[in-house]
Amino acid sequence: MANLIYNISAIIALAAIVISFIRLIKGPSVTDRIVAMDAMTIIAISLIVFLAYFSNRIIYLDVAIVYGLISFIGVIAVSRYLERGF
Amino acid sequence: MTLTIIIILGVIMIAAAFGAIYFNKLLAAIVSAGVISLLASVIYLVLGSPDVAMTEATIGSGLTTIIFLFALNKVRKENKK
Amino acid sequence: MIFSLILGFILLILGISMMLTRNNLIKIVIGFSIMDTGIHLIIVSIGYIRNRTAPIIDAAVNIKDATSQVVDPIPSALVLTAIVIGLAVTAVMLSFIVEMYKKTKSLSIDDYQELKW
Amino acid sequence: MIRKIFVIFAIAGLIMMLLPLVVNFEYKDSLNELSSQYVRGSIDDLKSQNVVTSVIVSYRGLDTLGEVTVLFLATAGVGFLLKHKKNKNSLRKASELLQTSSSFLVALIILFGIYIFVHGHLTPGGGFQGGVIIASAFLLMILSDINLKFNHLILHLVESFSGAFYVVVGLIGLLLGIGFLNINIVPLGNFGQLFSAGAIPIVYSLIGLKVGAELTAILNTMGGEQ
Repeated sequence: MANLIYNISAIIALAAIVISFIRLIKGPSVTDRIVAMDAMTIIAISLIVFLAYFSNRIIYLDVAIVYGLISFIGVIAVSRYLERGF
Repeated sequence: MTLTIIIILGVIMIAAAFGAIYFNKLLAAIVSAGVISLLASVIYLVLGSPDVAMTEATIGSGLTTIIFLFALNKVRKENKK
Repeated sequence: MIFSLILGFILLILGISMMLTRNNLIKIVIGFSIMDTGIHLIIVSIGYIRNRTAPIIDAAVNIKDATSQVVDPIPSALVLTAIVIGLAVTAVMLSFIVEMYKKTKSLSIDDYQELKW
Repeated sequence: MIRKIFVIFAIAGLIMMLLPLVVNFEYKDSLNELSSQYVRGSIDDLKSQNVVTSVIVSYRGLDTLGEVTVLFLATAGVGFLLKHKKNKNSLRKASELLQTSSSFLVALIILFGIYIFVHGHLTPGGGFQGGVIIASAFLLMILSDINLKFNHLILHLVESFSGAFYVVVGLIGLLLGIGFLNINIVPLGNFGQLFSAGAIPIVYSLIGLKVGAELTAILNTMGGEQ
Protein backbone atom coordinates (compact mmCIF):
# COMPACT_ATOMS: atom_id res chain seq x y z
CA MET A 1 0.00 0.00 0.00
CA ALA A 2 2.70 2.44 1.00
CA ASN A 3 4.71 1.42 -2.04
CA LEU A 4 1.77 2.21 -4.35
CA ILE A 5 1.38 5.68 -2.83
CA TYR A 6 5.10 6.40 -3.29
CA ASN A 7 4.92 5.23 -6.92
CA ILE A 8 2.00 7.53 -7.65
CA SER A 9 3.78 10.47 -5.98
CA ALA A 10 6.92 9.87 -8.04
CA ILE A 11 4.83 9.87 -11.24
CA ILE A 12 3.24 13.17 -10.17
CA ALA A 13 6.72 14.63 -9.57
CA LEU A 14 7.79 13.51 -13.07
CA ALA A 15 4.70 15.17 -14.56
CA ALA A 16 5.53 18.37 -12.68
CA ILE A 17 9.08 18.36 -14.07
CA VAL A 18 7.72 17.95 -17.63
CA ILE A 19 5.26 20.84 -17.20
CA SER A 20 7.88 23.25 -15.85
CA PHE A 21 10.20 22.22 -18.70
CA ILE A 22 7.52 23.23 -21.21
CA ARG A 23 7.52 26.69 -19.61
CA LEU A 24 11.32 26.76 -19.94
CA ILE A 25 11.12 26.04 -23.67
CA LYS A 26 8.19 28.36 -24.42
CA GLY A 27 8.90 31.20 -21.98
CA PRO A 28 9.10 34.45 -23.92
CA SER A 29 11.36 36.31 -21.49
CA VAL A 30 14.49 35.15 -19.70
CA THR A 31 12.83 35.63 -16.31
CA ASP A 32 10.27 32.92 -17.08
CA ARG A 33 13.07 30.52 -17.92
CA ILE A 34 14.96 31.25 -14.71
CA VAL A 35 11.87 30.65 -12.56
CA ALA A 36 11.18 27.41 -14.47
CA MET A 37 14.76 26.22 -13.83
CA ASP A 38 14.39 26.97 -10.11
CA ALA A 39 11.16 24.95 -9.96
CA MET A 40 12.86 22.06 -11.79
CA THR A 41 15.64 22.07 -9.19
CA ILE A 42 13.18 21.80 -6.31
CA ILE A 43 11.30 18.93 -8.01
CA ALA A 44 14.61 17.17 -8.75
CA ILE A 45 15.36 17.21 -5.01
CA SER A 46 12.09 15.38 -4.38
CA LEU A 47 12.96 12.86 -7.11
CA ILE A 48 16.29 12.17 -5.37
CA VAL A 49 14.45 11.48 -2.10
CA PHE A 50 12.11 9.06 -3.91
CA LEU A 51 15.12 7.27 -5.42
CA ALA A 52 16.68 6.94 -1.96
CA TYR A 53 13.48 5.23 -0.85
CA PHE A 54 13.19 2.94 -3.87
CA SER A 55 16.79 1.73 -3.69
CA ASN A 56 16.73 1.50 0.12
CA ARG A 57 19.93 3.52 0.72
CA ILE A 58 19.65 6.26 3.34
CA ILE A 59 23.05 7.55 2.24
CA TYR A 60 21.66 9.07 -0.98
CA LEU A 61 20.01 11.82 1.09
CA ASP A 62 23.39 13.61 1.34
CA VAL A 63 23.11 14.40 -2.38
CA ALA A 64 19.69 15.98 -1.76
CA ILE A 65 21.15 18.19 1.00
CA VAL A 66 23.93 19.36 -1.33
CA TYR A 67 21.34 20.20 -4.00
CA GLY A 68 19.27 22.20 -1.54
CA LEU A 69 22.25 24.19 -0.28
CA ILE A 70 23.88 24.95 -3.62
CA SER A 71 21.12 25.25 -6.21
CA PHE A 72 19.77 28.67 -5.21
CA ILE A 73 23.13 30.35 -5.90
CA GLY A 74 22.68 29.88 -9.65
CA VAL A 75 19.34 31.68 -9.56
CA ILE A 76 20.85 34.54 -7.54
CA ALA A 77 23.69 34.83 -10.08
CA VAL A 78 21.31 35.08 -13.05
CA SER A 79 19.20 37.67 -11.24
CA ARG A 80 22.27 39.78 -10.44
CA TYR A 81 23.28 39.50 -14.11
CA LEU A 82 19.86 40.73 -15.21
CA GLU A 83 19.99 43.82 -13.01
CA ARG A 84 23.21 44.96 -14.73
CA GLY A 85 26.38 43.94 -13.08
CA PHE A 86 27.73 41.64 -10.37
CA MET B 1 9.92 2.76 -11.79
CA THR B 2 13.58 3.69 -12.23
CA LEU B 3 13.25 2.84 -15.93
CA THR B 4 10.37 5.34 -16.28
CA ILE B 5 12.46 8.01 -14.56
CA ILE B 6 15.39 7.44 -16.93
CA ILE B 7 13.24 7.53 -20.08
CA ILE B 8 11.29 10.70 -19.20
CA LEU B 9 14.37 12.56 -17.95
CA GLY B 10 16.26 11.45 -21.07
CA VAL B 11 13.61 12.89 -23.39
CA ILE B 12 13.72 16.18 -21.45
CA MET B 13 17.54 16.26 -21.66
CA ILE B 14 17.54 15.74 -25.45
CA ALA B 15 14.92 18.48 -25.84
CA ALA B 16 17.04 20.80 -23.70
CA ALA B 17 20.07 20.06 -25.89
CA PHE B 18 18.07 21.03 -29.00
CA GLY B 19 17.04 24.17 -27.13
CA ALA B 20 20.67 25.00 -26.40
CA ILE B 21 21.44 24.62 -30.12
CA TYR B 22 18.57 26.67 -31.53
CA PHE B 23 17.91 29.44 -28.97
CA ASN B 24 19.03 32.80 -30.29
CA LYS B 25 19.59 34.43 -26.91
CA LEU B 26 22.84 33.31 -25.28
CA LEU B 27 21.39 33.49 -21.77
CA ALA B 28 18.57 31.07 -22.68
CA ALA B 29 21.09 28.66 -24.23
CA ILE B 30 23.21 28.75 -21.06
CA VAL B 31 20.16 28.02 -18.87
CA SER B 32 19.23 25.08 -21.15
CA ALA B 33 22.74 23.63 -20.83
CA GLY B 34 22.39 23.98 -17.04
CA VAL B 35 19.19 21.93 -17.14
CA ILE B 36 21.04 19.09 -18.90
CA SER B 37 23.60 18.86 -16.08
CA LEU B 38 20.86 19.15 -13.46
CA LEU B 39 18.96 16.12 -14.74
CA ALA B 40 22.13 14.14 -15.51
CA SER B 41 22.92 14.05 -11.81
CA VAL B 42 19.57 12.34 -11.08
CA ILE B 43 20.45 9.72 -13.71
CA TYR B 44 23.87 9.14 -12.12
CA LEU B 45 22.02 8.39 -8.88
CA VAL B 46 19.90 5.77 -10.67
CA LEU B 47 23.10 4.24 -12.08
CA GLY B 48 24.43 3.75 -8.56
CA SER B 49 27.22 6.30 -8.21
CA PRO B 50 26.28 9.01 -5.66
CA ASP B 51 29.80 10.48 -5.70
CA VAL B 52 29.49 11.41 -9.36
CA ALA B 53 25.95 12.67 -8.75
CA MET B 54 27.19 15.03 -6.04
CA THR B 55 30.05 16.31 -8.21
CA GLU B 56 27.76 16.91 -11.17
CA ALA B 57 25.21 18.70 -8.97
CA THR B 58 27.77 21.11 -7.55
CA ILE B 59 30.00 21.63 -10.59
CA GLY B 60 27.82 20.97 -13.63
CA SER B 61 24.68 22.83 -12.72
CA GLY B 62 26.19 25.35 -10.30
CA LEU B 63 29.66 26.57 -11.14
CA THR B 64 29.67 26.02 -14.92
CA THR B 65 26.54 28.15 -15.39
CA ILE B 66 28.01 30.88 -13.20
CA ILE B 67 31.34 30.91 -15.05
CA PHE B 68 29.47 31.30 -18.37
CA LEU B 69 27.55 34.22 -16.86
CA PHE B 70 30.77 35.87 -15.65
CA ALA B 71 32.28 35.66 -19.15
CA LEU B 72 29.07 37.04 -20.68
CA ASN B 73 29.13 39.91 -18.17
CA LYS B 74 32.73 40.77 -19.12
CA VAL B 75 31.83 40.74 -22.81
CA ARG B 76 28.86 43.04 -22.15
CA LYS B 77 31.07 45.48 -20.21
CA GLU B 78 33.60 45.61 -23.07
CA ASN B 79 30.75 46.28 -25.46
CA LYS B 80 29.49 49.22 -23.40
CA LYS B 81 32.90 50.87 -23.09
CA MET C 1 21.88 0.27 -18.61
CA ILE C 2 21.18 0.51 -22.33
CA PHE C 3 18.90 3.56 -22.13
CA SER C 4 21.44 5.80 -20.42
CA LEU C 5 24.10 4.59 -22.89
CA ILE C 6 21.90 5.64 -25.84
CA LEU C 7 21.15 8.95 -24.08
CA GLY C 8 24.85 9.67 -23.61
CA PHE C 9 25.49 8.74 -27.26
CA ILE C 10 22.81 11.18 -28.51
CA LEU C 11 24.14 13.96 -26.26
CA LEU C 12 27.68 13.37 -27.59
CA ILE C 13 26.50 13.63 -31.21
CA LEU C 14 24.41 16.75 -30.49
CA GLY C 15 27.32 18.42 -28.69
CA ILE C 16 29.78 17.74 -31.53
CA SER C 17 27.33 18.91 -34.19
CA MET C 18 26.74 22.10 -32.14
CA MET C 19 30.51 22.69 -32.00
CA LEU C 20 30.78 22.23 -35.79
CA THR C 21 27.77 24.20 -37.02
CA ARG C 22 27.38 27.27 -34.76
CA ASN C 23 29.60 30.26 -35.34
CA ASN C 24 29.21 32.05 -32.02
CA LEU C 25 32.25 31.35 -29.81
CA ILE C 26 30.30 31.01 -26.56
CA LYS C 27 27.90 28.56 -28.22
CA ILE C 28 30.88 26.42 -29.22
CA VAL C 29 31.93 26.24 -25.56
CA ILE C 30 28.35 25.30 -24.57
CA GLY C 31 28.55 22.48 -27.12
CA PHE C 32 31.80 21.33 -25.51
CA SER C 33 30.14 21.11 -22.12
CA ILE C 34 27.16 19.15 -23.52
CA MET C 35 29.59 16.72 -25.18
CA ASP C 36 31.37 16.35 -21.82
CA THR C 37 28.12 15.35 -20.11
CA GLY C 38 27.44 12.76 -22.82
CA ILE C 39 30.85 11.12 -22.48
CA HIS C 40 30.51 10.95 -18.70
CA LEU C 41 27.09 9.28 -19.05
CA ILE C 42 28.56 6.68 -21.43
CA ILE C 43 31.43 5.83 -19.07
CA VAL C 44 29.21 5.54 -15.98
CA SER C 45 26.61 3.38 -17.70
CA ILE C 46 29.29 0.93 -18.88
CA GLY C 47 30.09 0.25 -15.21
CA TYR C 48 26.49 -0.39 -14.18
CA ILE C 49 25.38 -3.90 -13.22
CA ARG C 50 21.69 -4.79 -12.84
CA ASN C 51 20.10 -5.05 -9.37
CA ARG C 52 23.18 -3.81 -7.58
CA THR C 53 23.76 -0.77 -5.41
CA ALA C 54 26.33 1.96 -4.82
CA PRO C 55 29.89 0.94 -3.76
CA ILE C 56 29.57 2.30 -0.23
CA ILE C 57 29.75 -0.50 2.29
CA ASP C 58 27.42 0.43 5.15
CA ALA C 59 24.56 -1.34 6.92
CA ALA C 60 22.64 -1.90 3.67
CA VAL C 61 25.39 -4.10 2.18
CA ASN C 62 26.58 -7.42 3.57
CA ILE C 63 30.32 -7.09 4.25
CA LYS C 64 31.13 -10.76 3.71
CA ASP C 65 29.51 -10.82 0.28
CA ALA C 66 30.30 -7.28 -0.88
CA THR C 67 31.77 -8.09 -4.29
CA SER C 68 28.46 -9.54 -5.52
CA GLN C 69 26.36 -6.59 -4.39
CA VAL C 70 28.03 -3.38 -5.61
CA VAL C 71 28.52 -1.79 -9.04
CA ASP C 72 31.93 -1.16 -10.59
CA PRO C 73 33.78 1.61 -8.67
CA ILE C 74 36.46 2.36 -11.31
CA PRO C 75 34.29 4.28 -13.87
CA SER C 76 32.93 6.43 -11.02
CA ALA C 77 36.44 7.35 -9.94
CA LEU C 78 37.44 8.18 -13.54
CA VAL C 79 34.40 10.39 -14.16
CA LEU C 80 34.81 12.18 -10.81
CA THR C 81 38.21 13.53 -11.84
CA ALA C 82 37.09 14.21 -15.42
CA ILE C 83 34.27 16.52 -14.31
CA VAL C 84 36.61 18.73 -12.26
CA ILE C 85 39.09 18.95 -15.15
CA GLY C 86 36.20 19.84 -17.47
CA LEU C 87 35.33 22.85 -15.30
CA ALA C 88 38.95 24.07 -15.38
CA VAL C 89 39.16 23.67 -19.18
CA THR C 90 35.89 25.57 -19.63
CA ALA C 91 37.18 28.44 -17.46
CA VAL C 92 40.40 28.70 -19.51
CA MET C 93 38.49 28.65 -22.82
CA LEU C 94 36.11 31.39 -21.65
CA SER C 95 38.95 33.64 -20.53
CA PHE C 96 40.55 33.20 -23.98
CA ILE C 97 37.24 34.27 -25.53
CA VAL C 98 37.07 37.40 -23.35
CA GLU C 99 40.63 38.34 -24.36
CA MET C 100 39.84 37.78 -28.07
CA TYR C 101 36.73 39.93 -27.74
CA LYS C 102 38.82 42.75 -26.29
CA LYS C 103 41.03 42.71 -29.41
CA THR C 104 38.48 42.51 -32.23
CA LYS C 105 35.05 43.27 -30.65
CA SER C 106 33.43 40.27 -32.29
CA LEU C 107 32.12 36.92 -31.08
CA SER C 108 31.69 35.33 -34.51
CA ILE C 109 34.27 32.74 -35.46
CA ASP C 110 34.25 33.93 -39.10
CA ASP C 111 36.05 37.12 -38.08
CA TYR C 112 39.17 35.33 -36.88
CA GLN C 113 40.99 34.58 -40.12
CA GLU C 114 44.63 35.15 -39.16
CA LEU C 115 45.49 31.46 -39.02
CA LYS C 116 43.51 30.51 -42.12
CA TRP C 117 45.55 29.32 -45.10
CA MET D 1 27.78 24.83 -49.00
CA ILE D 2 31.02 22.83 -49.14
CA ARG D 3 31.36 23.43 -45.42
CA LYS D 4 27.93 21.96 -44.67
CA ILE D 5 28.71 18.83 -46.67
CA PHE D 6 31.97 18.35 -44.79
CA VAL D 7 30.19 18.78 -41.46
CA ILE D 8 27.55 16.20 -42.39
CA PHE D 9 30.27 13.76 -43.44
CA ALA D 10 32.17 14.28 -40.19
CA ILE D 11 29.10 13.66 -38.03
CA ALA D 12 28.10 10.60 -40.07
CA GLY D 13 31.62 9.19 -39.69
CA LEU D 14 31.49 9.74 -35.96
CA ILE D 15 28.14 7.96 -35.72
CA MET D 16 29.53 5.04 -37.73
CA MET D 17 32.55 4.93 -35.43
CA LEU D 18 30.60 4.92 -32.18
CA LEU D 19 27.60 2.82 -33.22
CA PRO D 20 29.25 -0.57 -32.40
CA LEU D 21 29.50 0.62 -28.78
CA VAL D 22 25.70 0.77 -28.59
CA VAL D 23 24.83 -2.19 -30.81
CA ASN D 24 27.26 -4.66 -29.28
CA PHE D 25 26.49 -3.62 -25.71
CA GLU D 26 25.92 -6.53 -23.37
CA TYR D 27 25.07 -6.50 -19.71
CA LYS D 28 27.77 -7.47 -17.27
CA ASP D 29 26.75 -9.79 -14.46
CA SER D 30 29.85 -9.76 -12.26
CA LEU D 31 32.75 -7.48 -11.42
CA ASN D 32 36.01 -8.08 -13.24
CA GLU D 33 39.21 -9.15 -11.47
CA LEU D 34 40.63 -5.67 -10.77
CA SER D 35 37.38 -4.20 -9.47
CA SER D 36 36.71 -7.05 -7.06
CA GLN D 37 40.31 -6.76 -5.83
CA TYR D 38 39.68 -3.05 -5.16
CA VAL D 39 36.42 -3.75 -3.29
CA ARG D 40 37.95 -6.48 -1.12
CA GLY D 41 41.11 -4.46 -0.50
CA SER D 42 39.12 -1.40 0.49
CA ILE D 43 37.28 -3.42 3.16
CA ASP D 44 40.16 -5.55 4.45
CA ASP D 45 43.33 -3.52 3.98
CA LEU D 46 42.24 0.13 4.06
CA LYS D 47 39.14 -0.04 6.34
CA SER D 48 37.41 2.55 4.18
CA GLN D 49 33.64 2.36 3.65
CA ASN D 50 33.55 4.31 0.39
CA VAL D 51 35.31 2.27 -2.31
CA VAL D 52 35.45 5.19 -4.78
CA THR D 53 37.37 7.24 -2.20
CA SER D 54 39.93 4.50 -1.67
CA VAL D 55 40.41 4.13 -5.44
CA ILE D 56 40.97 7.88 -5.83
CA VAL D 57 43.19 8.54 -2.80
CA SER D 58 45.11 5.32 -2.34
CA TYR D 59 45.20 3.02 -5.37
CA ARG D 60 45.26 5.79 -7.98
CA GLY D 61 46.78 8.47 -5.73
CA LEU D 62 49.43 9.52 -8.22
CA ASP D 63 46.73 10.37 -10.80
CA THR D 64 44.98 12.58 -8.26
CA LEU D 65 48.24 14.43 -7.60
CA GLY D 66 48.54 15.05 -11.34
CA GLU D 67 44.95 16.21 -11.53
CA VAL D 68 45.42 18.75 -8.73
CA THR D 69 48.46 20.01 -10.66
CA VAL D 70 46.34 20.46 -13.80
CA LEU D 71 43.81 22.44 -11.75
CA PHE D 72 46.61 24.67 -10.46
CA LEU D 73 47.83 25.26 -14.02
CA ALA D 74 44.30 26.23 -15.10
CA THR D 75 44.07 28.72 -12.24
CA ALA D 76 47.39 30.25 -13.23
CA GLY D 77 46.26 30.43 -16.85
CA VAL D 78 43.02 32.24 -16.00
CA GLY D 79 44.86 34.65 -13.71
CA PHE D 80 47.45 35.34 -16.42
CA LEU D 81 44.87 35.97 -19.16
CA LEU D 82 42.49 38.19 -17.22
CA LYS D 83 44.62 40.71 -15.41
CA HIS D 84 42.04 42.82 -13.67
CA LYS D 85 42.43 46.55 -13.59
CA LYS D 86 40.72 48.38 -10.79
CA ASN D 87 38.33 51.13 -11.72
CA LYS D 88 35.62 52.78 -9.70
CA ASN D 89 32.63 50.63 -10.48
CA SER D 90 29.16 52.09 -10.54
CA LEU D 91 27.24 48.90 -10.05
CA ARG D 92 23.92 48.57 -8.32
CA LYS D 93 24.22 47.34 -4.76
CA ALA D 94 22.72 44.01 -3.82
CA SER D 95 19.33 44.13 -2.15
CA GLU D 96 18.91 44.16 1.62
CA LEU D 97 17.44 40.63 1.55
CA LEU D 98 20.45 39.15 -0.25
CA GLN D 99 23.00 40.91 1.99
CA THR D 100 21.37 39.81 5.26
CA SER D 101 20.70 36.23 4.23
CA SER D 102 24.14 35.72 2.69
CA SER D 103 25.94 36.86 5.85
CA PHE D 104 23.88 34.25 7.69
CA LEU D 105 24.31 31.44 5.14
CA VAL D 106 28.03 31.68 4.33
CA ALA D 107 29.14 30.17 7.64
CA LEU D 108 26.65 27.32 7.32
CA ILE D 109 27.74 26.45 3.79
CA ILE D 110 31.44 26.45 4.76
CA LEU D 111 30.65 24.18 7.71
CA PHE D 112 28.81 21.78 5.40
CA GLY D 113 31.72 21.72 2.97
CA ILE D 114 34.10 20.80 5.82
CA TYR D 115 31.69 18.01 6.83
CA ILE D 116 31.68 16.68 3.27
CA PHE D 117 35.44 16.38 2.94
CA VAL D 118 36.16 15.13 6.48
CA HIS D 119 33.58 12.34 6.06
CA GLY D 120 34.84 11.45 2.58
CA HIS D 121 35.62 7.85 3.52
CA LEU D 122 32.23 7.22 5.17
CA THR D 123 29.60 8.95 3.00
CA PRO D 124 29.47 10.02 -0.66
CA GLY D 125 31.56 13.09 -1.25
CA GLY D 126 35.14 14.01 -0.64
CA GLY D 127 37.77 16.60 -1.31
CA PHE D 128 36.60 17.77 -4.72
CA GLN D 129 32.93 18.12 -3.76
CA GLY D 130 33.74 19.79 -0.42
CA GLY D 131 36.14 22.21 -2.12
CA VAL D 132 33.48 23.17 -4.65
CA ILE D 133 30.94 23.79 -1.86
CA ILE D 134 33.40 26.06 -0.01
CA ALA D 135 34.05 27.95 -3.26
CA SER D 136 30.27 28.42 -3.66
CA ALA D 137 30.14 30.02 -0.21
CA PHE D 138 32.76 32.57 -1.28
CA LEU D 139 30.85 33.04 -4.54
CA LEU D 140 27.81 34.04 -2.48
CA MET D 141 30.01 36.66 -0.79
CA ILE D 142 31.14 37.96 -4.21
CA LEU D 143 27.55 38.21 -5.41
CA SER D 144 26.22 39.99 -2.35
CA ASP D 145 28.96 42.57 -1.73
CA ILE D 146 30.23 44.69 -4.63
CA ASN D 147 33.10 46.22 -2.66
CA LEU D 148 34.51 42.91 -1.49
CA LYS D 149 38.30 42.47 -1.71
CA PHE D 150 39.80 39.07 -1.02
CA ASN D 151 43.14 38.88 0.73
CA HIS D 152 45.20 37.27 -2.02
CA LEU D 153 48.07 36.42 0.34
CA ILE D 154 45.89 34.16 2.51
CA LEU D 155 44.39 32.51 -0.59
CA HIS D 156 47.84 31.77 -2.03
CA LEU D 157 49.19 30.59 1.33
CA VAL D 158 46.32 28.11 1.86
CA GLU D 159 46.68 26.84 -1.69
CA SER D 160 50.46 26.36 -1.67
CA PHE D 161 50.68 24.93 1.85
CA SER D 162 47.97 22.33 1.24
CA GLY D 163 49.66 21.32 -2.02
CA ALA D 164 53.04 21.08 -0.33
CA PHE D 165 51.68 19.05 2.58
CA TYR D 166 50.07 16.64 0.11
CA VAL D 167 53.50 15.92 -1.39
CA VAL D 168 55.02 15.71 2.12
CA VAL D 169 52.45 13.06 3.15
CA GLY D 170 53.53 11.09 0.08
CA LEU D 171 57.23 11.51 0.89
CA ILE D 172 56.77 10.30 4.51
CA GLY D 173 55.60 6.98 3.10
CA LEU D 174 58.71 6.86 0.93
CA LEU D 175 60.87 7.65 3.98
CA LEU D 176 59.34 4.80 6.00
CA GLY D 177 59.99 2.42 3.13
CA ILE D 178 56.35 1.52 2.27
CA GLY D 179 55.97 3.47 -0.95
CA PHE D 180 54.93 6.89 -2.23
CA LEU D 181 51.46 8.08 -1.06
CA ASN D 182 50.90 4.99 1.05
CA ILE D 183 48.15 5.63 3.60
CA ASN D 184 49.53 3.26 6.24
CA ILE D 185 51.67 6.02 7.82
CA VAL D 186 48.82 6.58 10.34
CA PRO D 187 47.40 3.53 12.20
CA LEU D 188 44.21 2.14 10.66
CA GLY D 189 41.22 2.39 12.99
CA ASN D 190 38.07 0.33 13.19
CA PHE D 191 35.89 -0.10 10.12
CA GLY D 192 33.21 2.57 9.90
CA GLN D 193 34.46 5.15 12.41
CA LEU D 194 35.55 8.72 11.81
CA PHE D 195 39.20 8.13 12.73
CA SER D 196 39.77 5.18 10.45
CA ALA D 197 41.19 4.42 7.02
CA GLY D 198 44.70 5.64 7.86
CA ALA D 199 45.72 8.86 6.14
CA ILE D 200 42.69 9.08 3.80
CA PRO D 201 40.88 11.82 5.83
CA ILE D 202 44.12 13.85 6.06
CA VAL D 203 44.82 13.65 2.32
CA TYR D 204 41.20 14.39 1.40
CA SER D 205 41.10 17.42 3.73
CA LEU D 206 44.26 18.78 2.07
CA ILE D 207 42.73 18.21 -1.39
CA GLY D 208 39.54 19.94 -0.27
CA LEU D 209 41.36 23.03 0.98
CA LYS D 210 43.44 23.20 -2.21
CA VAL D 211 40.48 22.81 -4.58
CA GLY D 212 38.46 25.34 -2.58
CA ALA D 213 41.26 27.94 -2.71
CA GLU D 214 41.88 27.38 -6.44
CA LEU D 215 38.24 27.63 -7.47
CA THR D 216 37.79 30.72 -5.31
CA ALA D 217 40.75 32.28 -7.13
CA ILE D 218 39.19 31.44 -10.54
CA LEU D 219 35.80 32.87 -9.54
CA ASN D 220 37.39 35.98 -8.04
CA THR D 221 39.44 36.61 -11.19
CA MET D 222 36.52 36.11 -13.54
CA GLY D 223 33.75 37.83 -11.66
CA GLY D 224 35.10 39.86 -8.78
CA GLU D 225 36.80 43.23 -8.80
CA GLN D 226 37.30 44.55 -12.29
